[in-house]
Amino acid sequence: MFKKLAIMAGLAALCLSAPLAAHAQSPAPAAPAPMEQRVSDLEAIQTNNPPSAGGLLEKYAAPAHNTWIMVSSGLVLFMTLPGLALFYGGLVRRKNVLSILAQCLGLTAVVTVLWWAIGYSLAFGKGGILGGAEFAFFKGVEFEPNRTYSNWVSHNIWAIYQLTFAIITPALTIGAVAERMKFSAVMLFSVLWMFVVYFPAAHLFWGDGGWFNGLANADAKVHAIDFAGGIVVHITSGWSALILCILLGKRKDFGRTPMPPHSMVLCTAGTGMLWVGWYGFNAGSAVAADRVATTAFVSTTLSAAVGCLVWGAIEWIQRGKPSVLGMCSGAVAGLATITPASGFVSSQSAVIIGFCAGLTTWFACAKLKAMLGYDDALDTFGVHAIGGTVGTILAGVFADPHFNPNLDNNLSKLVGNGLWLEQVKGSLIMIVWSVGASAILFFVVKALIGVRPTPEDEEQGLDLADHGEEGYIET
Amino acid sequence: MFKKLAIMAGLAALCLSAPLAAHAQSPAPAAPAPMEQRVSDLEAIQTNNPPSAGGLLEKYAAPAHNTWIMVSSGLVLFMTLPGLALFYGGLVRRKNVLSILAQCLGLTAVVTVLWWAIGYSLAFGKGGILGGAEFAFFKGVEFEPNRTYSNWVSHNIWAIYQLTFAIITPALTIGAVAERMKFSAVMLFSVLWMFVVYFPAAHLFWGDGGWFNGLANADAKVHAIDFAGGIVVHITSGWSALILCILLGKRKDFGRTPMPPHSMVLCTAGTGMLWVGWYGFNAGSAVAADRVATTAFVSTTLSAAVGCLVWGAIEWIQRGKPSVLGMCSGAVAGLATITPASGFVSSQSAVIIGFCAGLTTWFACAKLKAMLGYDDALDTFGVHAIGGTVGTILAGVFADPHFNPNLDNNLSKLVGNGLWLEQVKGSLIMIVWSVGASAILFFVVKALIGVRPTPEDEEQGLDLADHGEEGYIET
Amino acid sequence: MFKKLAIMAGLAALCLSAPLAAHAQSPAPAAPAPMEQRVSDLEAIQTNNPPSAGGLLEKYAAPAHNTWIMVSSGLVLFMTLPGLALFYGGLVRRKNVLSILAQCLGLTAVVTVLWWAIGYSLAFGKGGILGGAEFAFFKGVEFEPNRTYSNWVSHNIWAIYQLTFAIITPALTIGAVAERMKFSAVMLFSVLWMFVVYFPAAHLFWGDGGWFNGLANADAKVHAIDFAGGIVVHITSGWSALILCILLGKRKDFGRTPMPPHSMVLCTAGTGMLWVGWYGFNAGSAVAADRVATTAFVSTTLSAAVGCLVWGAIEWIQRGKPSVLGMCSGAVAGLATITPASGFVSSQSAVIIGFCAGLTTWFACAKLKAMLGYDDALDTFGVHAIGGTVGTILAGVFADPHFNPNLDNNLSKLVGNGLWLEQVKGSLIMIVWSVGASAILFFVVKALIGVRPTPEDEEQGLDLADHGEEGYIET
Amino acid sequence: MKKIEAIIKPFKLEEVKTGLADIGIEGMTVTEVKGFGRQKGHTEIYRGSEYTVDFLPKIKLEVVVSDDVLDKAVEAIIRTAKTGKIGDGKIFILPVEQAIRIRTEEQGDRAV
Amino acid sequence: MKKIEAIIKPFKLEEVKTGLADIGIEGMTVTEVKGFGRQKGHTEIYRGSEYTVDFLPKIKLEVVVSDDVLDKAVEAIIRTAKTGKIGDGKIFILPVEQAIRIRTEEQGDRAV
Amino acid sequence: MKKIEAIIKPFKLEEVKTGLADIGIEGMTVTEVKGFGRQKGHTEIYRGSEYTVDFLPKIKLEVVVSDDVLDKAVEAIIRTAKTGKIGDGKIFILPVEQAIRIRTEEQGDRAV
Ligand SMILES: Nc1ncnc2c1ncn2[C@@H]1O[C@H](COP(=O)(O)OP(=O)(O)O)[C@@H](O)[C@H]1O
Ligand SMILES: Nc1ncnc2c1ncn2[C@@H]1O[C@H](COP(=O)(O)OP(=O)(O)O)[C@@H](O)[C@H]1O
Ligand SMILES: Nc1ncnc2c1ncn2[C@@H]1O[C@H](COP(=O)(O)OP(=O)(O)O)[C@@H](O)[C@H]1O
Repeated sequence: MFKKLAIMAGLAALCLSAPLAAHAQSPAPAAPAPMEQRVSDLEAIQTNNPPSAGGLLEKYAAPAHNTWIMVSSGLVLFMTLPGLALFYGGLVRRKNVLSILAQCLGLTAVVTVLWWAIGYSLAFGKGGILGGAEFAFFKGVEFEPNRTYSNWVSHNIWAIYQLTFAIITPALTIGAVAERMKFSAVMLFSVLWMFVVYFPAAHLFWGDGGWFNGLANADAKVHAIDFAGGIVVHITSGWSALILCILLGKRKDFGRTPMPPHSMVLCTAGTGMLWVGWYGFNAGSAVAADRVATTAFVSTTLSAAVGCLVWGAIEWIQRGKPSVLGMCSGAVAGLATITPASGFVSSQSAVIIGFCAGLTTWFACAKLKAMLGYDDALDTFGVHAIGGTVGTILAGVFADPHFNPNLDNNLSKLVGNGLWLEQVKGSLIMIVWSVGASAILFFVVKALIGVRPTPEDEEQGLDLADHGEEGYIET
Repeated sequence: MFKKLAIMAGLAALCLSAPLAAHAQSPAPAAPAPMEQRVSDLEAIQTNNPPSAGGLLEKYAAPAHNTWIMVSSGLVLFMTLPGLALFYGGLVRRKNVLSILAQCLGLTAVVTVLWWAIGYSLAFGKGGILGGAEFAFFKGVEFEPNRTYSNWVSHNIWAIYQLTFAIITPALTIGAVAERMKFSAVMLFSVLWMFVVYFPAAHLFWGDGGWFNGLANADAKVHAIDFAGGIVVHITSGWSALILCILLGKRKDFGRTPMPPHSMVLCTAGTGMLWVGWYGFNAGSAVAADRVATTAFVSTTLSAAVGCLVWGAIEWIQRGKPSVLGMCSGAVAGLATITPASGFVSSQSAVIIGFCAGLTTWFACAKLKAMLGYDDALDTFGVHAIGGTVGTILAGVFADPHFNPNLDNNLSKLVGNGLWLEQVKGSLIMIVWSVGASAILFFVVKALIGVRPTPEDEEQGLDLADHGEEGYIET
Repeated sequence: MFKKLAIMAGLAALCLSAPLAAHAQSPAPAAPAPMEQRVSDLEAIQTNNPPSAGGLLEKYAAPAHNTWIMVSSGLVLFMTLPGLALFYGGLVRRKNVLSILAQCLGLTAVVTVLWWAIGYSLAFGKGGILGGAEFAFFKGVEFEPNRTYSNWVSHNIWAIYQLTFAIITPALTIGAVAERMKFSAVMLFSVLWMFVVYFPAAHLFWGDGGWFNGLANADAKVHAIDFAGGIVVHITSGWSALILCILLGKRKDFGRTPMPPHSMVLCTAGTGMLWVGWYGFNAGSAVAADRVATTAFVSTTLSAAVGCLVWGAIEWIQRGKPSVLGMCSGAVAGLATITPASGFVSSQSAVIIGFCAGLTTWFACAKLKAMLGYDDALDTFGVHAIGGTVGTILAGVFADPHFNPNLDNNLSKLVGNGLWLEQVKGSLIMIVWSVGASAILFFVVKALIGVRPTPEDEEQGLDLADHGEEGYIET
Repeated sequence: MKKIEAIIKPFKLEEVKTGLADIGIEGMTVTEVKGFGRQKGHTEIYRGSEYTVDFLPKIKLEVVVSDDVLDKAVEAIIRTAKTGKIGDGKIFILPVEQAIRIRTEEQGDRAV
Repeated sequence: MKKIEAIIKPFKLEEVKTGLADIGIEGMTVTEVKGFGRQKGHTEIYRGSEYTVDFLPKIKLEVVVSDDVLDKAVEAIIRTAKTGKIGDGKIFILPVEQAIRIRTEEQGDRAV
Repeated sequence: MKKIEAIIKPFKLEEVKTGLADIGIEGMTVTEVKGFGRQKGHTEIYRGSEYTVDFLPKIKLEVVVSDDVLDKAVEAIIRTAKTGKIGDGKIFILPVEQAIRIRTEEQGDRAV
């Protein structure tokens, strides 16, 4: 595969260096189409249907839908920077806060370049497991919609929108290994992981011809649905996080020294940003400002709120007071869990999903982890893997064509029937894939450059060790 | 494995080169309406007029307007989380910062569930003082616009948009009683308060058939206007805050121990977020991206700026330097005061309103409070009650149909005439209502679960007492 | 010029105080235009072309485009508050953090009022160097688009959108003189600077009839292009910052006492906000949600990412570890540098521009500054002047009509030819102008009210000296 | 000369300061410290992980006084700092051999 | 009575505290301090400006003990605080003339 | 051995440190403290509520020295810390009975 990649890269580089000619003429205005066609194209924008062939608007994206996806792209980037950065940054100890920020920022930059160079093409080109090199270096990824993915949203903003998902996924993983993995190792691991886990996952479930793309691919091998990334984002990152943190081992002095969050203020501020940004994540995944978008907006809100309440309530019952971290965790869990279902379900189902989210992730973080004894520093597994898995299965249970007519295209027989089983299959495959691939990559990175800082560096904190800076200077 | 992957990818690319089929067929098209009607429906989207009966678009929301209201919903939620949470959180002492964050987060979650279950229905169902149960559990609150409230915005996103107002209103109140009211008491009080004050207020001024809904209800008993919540949000929360903080009593050692803001940095960051989010609050209240929205956007900007300048200038004159808290307070006061007027007035009027905002709220916070001696910890009364009341009355003075043609529907005789008197009436009724109801609820909550922490808990700080956490941990 | 201004102001004040009558009638509906015209007007909204004369929509803005510009206005304001405020605020010492926040907030308020009163009119009225007083006090700046600047965006939201640029520009400058310029001096200097530098610059490059407005003015004296403010924002602020910080002198004890950032956490959070907000800055500058907007969105993302990587990589090579400040600086540099080019170039060009951004600004900040020895406290010159200048020239090199057909209107002969030379000319003129004018203004302000705090005040910190407050209070 | 080191509850600082000022003591130095003693701390739980805090915030007050003021000063501190509840703190008295005011280089009792 | 002032590495605090508790010492006071010594600091670079940090974070532990416990206490600190690497810190012993428990006004050894 | 405790203005720390290093003193410990004295504080006003700050930020420098270095050290501190303005601070000298280097268990003058 690497060889193939190399060839692709070479080819693309050639294209890139070729004179940027040939494409400078404005579209010559054709003879105007008949009125009926023109009006129905204009209506199609409002109803999010495809334009007719040959009409003026065929070459255009629609400003209304484009606006929503531009906004959503901004929102999802905001989830990582500064949302997740503060959420995670607040949860580590003072001496490691910058290492989290650096990893979020570094991943944003690196993944962006990968995505542009080849990642987008592998994820959203045509193919079964991976796309081809057709969109390498964003070749041809321009204003005109790629109607495989969207009726009215520009291909290039769609690519950027998806980039923001590609960024946050590895950024979620770093929570599990926080405070004890070298910056260089995080970066190298993540770069490899994008190729081996993320690009395939995105393609399999969302890509043109993806084997597990139940919604759009009638011939899918697994008819799974994943609205906004329960599998593609949360399962891949969360389960990879689990194996990573086990292989990496516990933080120095874990269990002996307390390691409480150094700033619940940052963490809570980050939670608010994540919540708001998540609207771009979920409602944006309609790739239009249509009925599916507003459905996702509603279910996202409800699940977050219920998850927050449930976690807080459990703590209140169990030890007399609800913690802010508990409420934040519940809200994030509600958000992660509704993600795969958000654009498929009723508000009532969203409430149930939020309830399950709170319950299961609380159990995973507060009980399971202690029982099994791994050191998932910031609970990426407990929140994202568990939430993502539970949500993926529940999406299969609650998906309802009334709220998302697309379910009637290829899945009418499965919806309300065996769809949940497809969800289980899809989840299992990606769990195994993520865990296996991450384990291998871990050892590759370990062999190449090592993964853990020296005990002295860990003691002193990664901020100084990896970046030569301190988070806060009092003078 | 890589080789195998590559082969699979290649094969899949071959197999699946078939077109992805037409997965976008929508509800079967009825006999198309006449061209004239179809085009004028399309135009109606641009001009924010209602669609014709029976046309294709009658069942649809318009993506452009929906996008704006999705964005606005996100913005208003952002005002509470993390905006207000940081603004208020920065103003308390270090040991109470999490209690503020917890209350903001907890209210967000609780109010969301209430709203979904019954609150939205009570506020926006049909009725005089309250709506009915027709929308309980968001029954029927789906994609199709509820054209009582909006021509082109989906009913469900409208419900969520209004939810964000229902969230921030009780959250404003907690500022007055900060640092000395138990988390449980805040929650219980707020839940009851939503039923007794907020749902009625929202219905009375904005609801279908609301008695004081002067704009939309020709038979209103008071012909009041309230663009984005001068009465419904700021008067109800601000005046309730006053009575609450009086009944609750002063913070322990108030007057003896200084209680300066522990972080003006958080407070100022929160101010910026409030300002930006307020565009969703005010311009979003047009419930369309129409002329009224841009009018509100302009007036919001100007009033905030002028309020900020005026408060700063007073301080500069009065004691030689403008404080950051003064400028922040002035900006927030400008925003609160323009709220009821924002979509009704010219930019020139907005400047005058901002000026009055700065003057009156400064006087209330810096002079009146000291004179009367109540302990409104974070000046909810001084800023929101005063700002909201002044703004409501000024809205009656400056409302101008040129900027909001809706004023010509039912109010043409009152505008520029006796409208301000209706505003006074509306304000007075809700002031009395809010103060009375809050007083009763206070005693109810006190009897049921008690309201104040023990002096030891107050001394130690509510973060530890109510949540068992600390805001900042230095190690 | 000041006399002219005074007269204008007087006239405008008269207009303002005149009864706000006469304008309250809604446009009387004309006989409906022929179907062809109506449909093609509706299509024009989608393709961002001007409406036909006399049609219904001629008096209307389009909700989709308006939404995008409302969002963009919010985003650009968010860049200043709290984005830049936190970015800069984190970089100063603890005792000066509020002074930065106060300056950002104060400038926001003051510039808003100036802009409304006369600034918008001077910048975007008709004229060669400056516009006239036609839009003073936002007279006539209402819902109907000003089609000189936009086909479908309301005149008033366009004015507010441009306001947000006018706000951030002087706010960028304060970085260079941070920690040692009195609040009053910053305010007075900035007010004068707006008249002498910003309003002319905005008019010259973007205004109706502006002498250097190569894109829109066929008769321009210099045919420069500046998509989103490489010259108008970054060159003016950055070069003014250089001369200011030289004339002002170094911070007390500079070179003897270390002056590290007091909170890289705030700085990084601010970087994330700047990045997200910058989408409003660049993609919003299309003044439509059209193909140019998405192009700008893509190029902005790529340049930021590459700038971040390059700066980080240089540090990694040079001293073994990439710093968070380095990565933040690189990202901001990438953003500033792509600004003038963002809506004109391919994604491939954006990557190259980002690369140059990282390289040149790193050199300026880490080497040049040390060599020359001026005290540009927060590197406004190093990042914004250098980034803006490099980007402006590269915009001339890489501008491509395929990505922005407007380049074909007046510049078809220059594009790919001598355009870069026009860019150099435009840059040079504004560099000289900015430096010269700022120097004069500096001495004016010094003579009038003095510029530097006393050494004691500087020692104690500007927070206490200028605002009587502390950023953080531990108790 | 003696140095009085008093470990007190933070919220008592204002009162103690006033109490000392009342008897003519014009200088003192305070430090935020953490104390471990009989007063028990608390347990925080973060997603199921316990974090026991047994160092509690205290204020350490240092006053150097001439021998003749010592008793009055100690008594003033006790009076103002006492709540009667566990954790009120301690007073330690240490010998001081010399005191110098940096500004004037005055020495001994005149320096404090 | 003596006051033991020990400057130790921050991450050793828990161990030292336990070590002292084990020998029956029930009270102590700690302060976050910065130490300058042979242990070398580090250099931070912010956009090309160097910032040398040679004050390193340390913990100062203060325990007032009766004379008979002194040696055991010192030994316990040495045992638990030692890593053998430069920067382990110092122990200073100062005379204390009097100790008073504010709550009860007990004096002397009974107060510590 | 003696312990020198110097309360100085924060911005003088670098100079004092260098001054001490110049005369061969290789170790010291500093603490951020708040000082109350003749130097007057300031008043902050938050929306009309006054907040008087009369504890000003100071640095407490602690150096344990052998008796023979004492005078030179004190003199170095005075020289480098003095601005001549009120609030320059104080130097206190306390007796030290023993000093131990934890790492090596060296005692007395060799430990400082
Ligand atoms: N032997 C000691 N040496 C130094 N400080 C002590 C000692 N004993 C107690 N302290 C300080 O005094 C504080 C109060 O002591 P504690 O035992 O909790 O209450 P009380 O003094 O009322 O008996 C402790 O938190 C600690 O800071
Ligand atoms: N003479 C001294 N007076 C006060 N504190 C000292 C003195 N010498 C060292 N220290 C403190 O002890 C700490 C450790 O000293 P250092 O010389 O670095 O290592 P070591 O004690 O292992 O030789 C220093 O950081 C400082 O806080
Ligand atoms: N009696 C004292 N005991 C302890 N510290 C003192 C005493 N007097 C002054 N100080 C400390 O010295 C600092 C400077 O004292 P001050 O009276 O303000 O100025 P100066 O020393 O120049 O007369 C004070 O802020 C305080 O920290």
